[in-house]
Amino acid sequence: MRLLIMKLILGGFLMVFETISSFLETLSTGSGLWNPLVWGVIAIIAFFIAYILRGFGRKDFKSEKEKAKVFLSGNPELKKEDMHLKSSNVYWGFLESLKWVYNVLEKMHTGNVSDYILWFVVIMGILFIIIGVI
Amino acid sequence: MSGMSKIVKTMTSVAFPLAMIYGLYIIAHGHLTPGGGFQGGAVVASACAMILVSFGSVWTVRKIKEKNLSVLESLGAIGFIGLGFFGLIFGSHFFKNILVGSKNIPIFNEIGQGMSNINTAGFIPLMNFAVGLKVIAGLFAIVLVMAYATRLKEGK
Amino acid sequence: MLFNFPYIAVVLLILIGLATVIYKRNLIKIVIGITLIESGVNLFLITLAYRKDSIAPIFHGFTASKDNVPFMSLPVPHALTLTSIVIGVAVLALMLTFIIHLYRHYNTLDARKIGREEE
Amino acid sequence: MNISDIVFHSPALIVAIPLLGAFLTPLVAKINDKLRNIFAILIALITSVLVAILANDVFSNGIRTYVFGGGEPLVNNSYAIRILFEVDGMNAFMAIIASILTVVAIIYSWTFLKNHTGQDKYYTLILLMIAGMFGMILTGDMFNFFVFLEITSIASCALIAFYTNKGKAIDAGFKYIVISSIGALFILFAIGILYSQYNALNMAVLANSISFSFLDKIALALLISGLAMKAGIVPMHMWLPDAYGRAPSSVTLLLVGATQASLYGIFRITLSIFGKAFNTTGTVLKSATLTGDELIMVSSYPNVISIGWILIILAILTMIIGVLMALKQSNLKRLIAFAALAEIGYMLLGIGVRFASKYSEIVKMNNQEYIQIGFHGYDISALTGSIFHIINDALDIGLLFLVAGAIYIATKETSLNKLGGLARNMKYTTVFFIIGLIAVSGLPPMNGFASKLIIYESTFQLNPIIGIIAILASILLLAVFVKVLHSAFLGPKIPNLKDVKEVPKSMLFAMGIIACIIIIFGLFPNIVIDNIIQPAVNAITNHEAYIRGVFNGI
Repeated sequence: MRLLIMKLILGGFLMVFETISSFLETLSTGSGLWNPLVWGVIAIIAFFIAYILRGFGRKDFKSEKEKAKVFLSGNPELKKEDMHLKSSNVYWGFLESLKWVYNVLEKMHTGNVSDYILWFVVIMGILFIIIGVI
Repeated sequence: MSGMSKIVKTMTSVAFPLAMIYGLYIIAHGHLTPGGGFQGGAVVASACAMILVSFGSVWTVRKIKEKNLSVLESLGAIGFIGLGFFGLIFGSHFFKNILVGSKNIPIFNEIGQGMSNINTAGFIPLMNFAVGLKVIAGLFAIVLVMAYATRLKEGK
Repeated sequence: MLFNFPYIAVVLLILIGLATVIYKRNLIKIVIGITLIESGVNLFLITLAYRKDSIAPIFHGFTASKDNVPFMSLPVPHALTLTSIVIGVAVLALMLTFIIHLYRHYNTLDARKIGREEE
Repeated sequence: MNISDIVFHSPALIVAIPLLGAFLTPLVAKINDKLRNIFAILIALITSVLVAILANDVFSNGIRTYVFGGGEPLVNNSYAIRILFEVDGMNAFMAIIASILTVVAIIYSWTFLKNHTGQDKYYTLILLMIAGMFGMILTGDMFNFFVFLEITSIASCALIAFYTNKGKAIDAGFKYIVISSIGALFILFAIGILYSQYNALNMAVLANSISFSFLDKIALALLISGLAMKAGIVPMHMWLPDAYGRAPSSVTLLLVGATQASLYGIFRITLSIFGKAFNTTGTVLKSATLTGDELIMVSSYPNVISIGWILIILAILTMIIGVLMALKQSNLKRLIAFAALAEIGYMLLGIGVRFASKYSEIVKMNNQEYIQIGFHGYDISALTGSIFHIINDALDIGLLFLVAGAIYIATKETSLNKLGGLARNMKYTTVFFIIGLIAVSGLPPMNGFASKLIIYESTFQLNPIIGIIAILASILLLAVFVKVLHSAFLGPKIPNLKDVKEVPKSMLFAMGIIACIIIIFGLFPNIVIDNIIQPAVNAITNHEAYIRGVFNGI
């Protein structure tokens, strides 16, 4: 009798475990797994923790005071419409430091249809050599 | 282009029906001899292009509207696909040639005897006619519109 | 050797066509190059169909006695060539239409001067 | 006509109905403009219902062949002279993608092209392009593939140049037609080479009788390079930003589908027609007396591993160059076009990894030396990720292009420099853009993450550096779209964009369809993979089943 109860309990545990594991393995990628629902739960918990941490902040901070104002190295503050960063200025540093790459790329994109065909012939030649000869 | 001399126009008027008949002959005998819808259509369309060259694009556009040509072209294509659907509905497969060997096409049975009977291929001559209509209308529309468009440039 | 001449012609036509497309900057000449490649490919298909002493693959009056019947050349490549010609006509018409439009916009046929304006 | 008849005829009807609709459109348009639009939507809906029926049948019952004109696929069990459509899991999968894009594009163009002239021809061409796309996807015949390729490219070229008042649009159309006609001519040349050796154009018959002579290898090189150019692989990609950027957004959506149909061509040709070399595994006796098939198996196969590596290199170039160029663009549609290029790189990467993971080694058994040919374990997962990414890319990039079109309709601006603060007026569009952003840059929980995760992991097992490059490209992709989000949607209101209104409902509806599919795919990737992707992978890796589809019981 006791054995039967033990078996039942064990079986129940196994069933629960199997359902949990099958629920977890929505997308097994061979060496890992990915479940958006579990991710969502964890993301909600993380937000909750962040919210709690936010509660520890100083209550007496006032945004109207002087210290919350914009400071642009002493220059006057711009109008709101002019403060929008234009898209060609975003990532300026990245583009500037990779200028040598972009110079090559710009040279590649000539916009002549003849050059497009030239690239096609080059790739075709490479594939000839790789497939036909090797 | 506002048309060529009177000699050219007259000769075109004489040659146009002949070229037209030759093209239609190629379309009609597409299943027996080399030829077919596209080839015959191209011949007829070149006859039309001859008219276009000799009479000028302005005159031709006034006579024949490009819109009507595109309706004709659509009709040709619909005829071709419709014959395919005909095979699907009354036969077993899409493009099934259910008329082959049967004597159901009204006029065709009487033309030609024995080996040269024109009704030997079922759907194929009908499809040739559909394709021919499409090619005539399509090619002529292309040539017409191109001639008309380049004329506008010259006028500037 | 004699039977290889068409294939040499095919390769030459395709190479000339490619060279035309690559080296010429005039749009009309680019189109001519494409039609050259196309005729090279068509010639290739037609050459495949050829058998020595063959006749055209059409309905003819020969009966089933196998001795006197000449070979037919292969009909399938002929069909392929015809289809490819039809497609070629459509492509050519479209390309020439584009060229007419481009000439109206830019007043030139030089590929280096087309489509370079700032928006 | 009952349901089994419809299933039986569906491969032909999927192509025939859009074709018939295309030529009926000019006649319907004579009656009424609204009727024409409804007619086009109806045609698209009928086609996609047929695709759903066909796909359901193929996924459960296996390969389905349809012979045009009736009769058996082979005459006297040897000559394959009839044109046939052969639909296996991969074809059905691609057809599902194409049908989603079709319906969305046609619904979207209802208001997108309002007040434009030439709409009759627009709908004709778009239905023609759809017919060509479905034909390319479903066909089982090499020459038919070429014909549908040309139909698709001619129709799409005319559509790219839809804005005939802009010189650049016509220029893009001209470039695309030059590129696609030359690519297609070389494909035709390769088809001629294959025909000259095997007297067959049927893909399954070719796959059965291929013997890997030198000419076959030449044909393989021609086919891969021609289709790669049509699919926009770097360095043959330069037409792609022009074409995608200048075409109307609804056309761009279909162009994505056409590009992927070309990519599908690479898959089909390498894995099915040349499948003996690219799929075969097994052990062969290594001794001096090799005969027949075994000799062919060892000696004359093309070097699959080096083909795989060249594809991987091209894929890495595609990802890096696409994403670097996207970072610099300031024209919105051009930027998304370069991002689409980077996405194409991921799909090519998956298939390249599969080829590169092939190995052949000498093993000793029973005192005899055997040559063992096989794949490392991660090849199937790489291919799964690659195929899963095809549908994800179509949805994500498609959604972004639709958003770009909506911005254009609302503001008449294409340059990002003149945009800003649109989120204040266009709430729904902003939400759709954020969904697209998350999906395309491979962030959880959207669908892009699921497929990219599989690709990263399998790639990492082949070579860690490639995996890292793939992740890096994905991060840069995120940077690209964060830039768009910042400069177009966030920030203060720009003075001359103060009275921007939300786009009409039909466009929102079209974007909403894709966004819903993205979210569903993202939340339940397992269901998608089990039901759609896995049959496609099984079908494309099993060239023998593809051959048996035509050689019925022989």
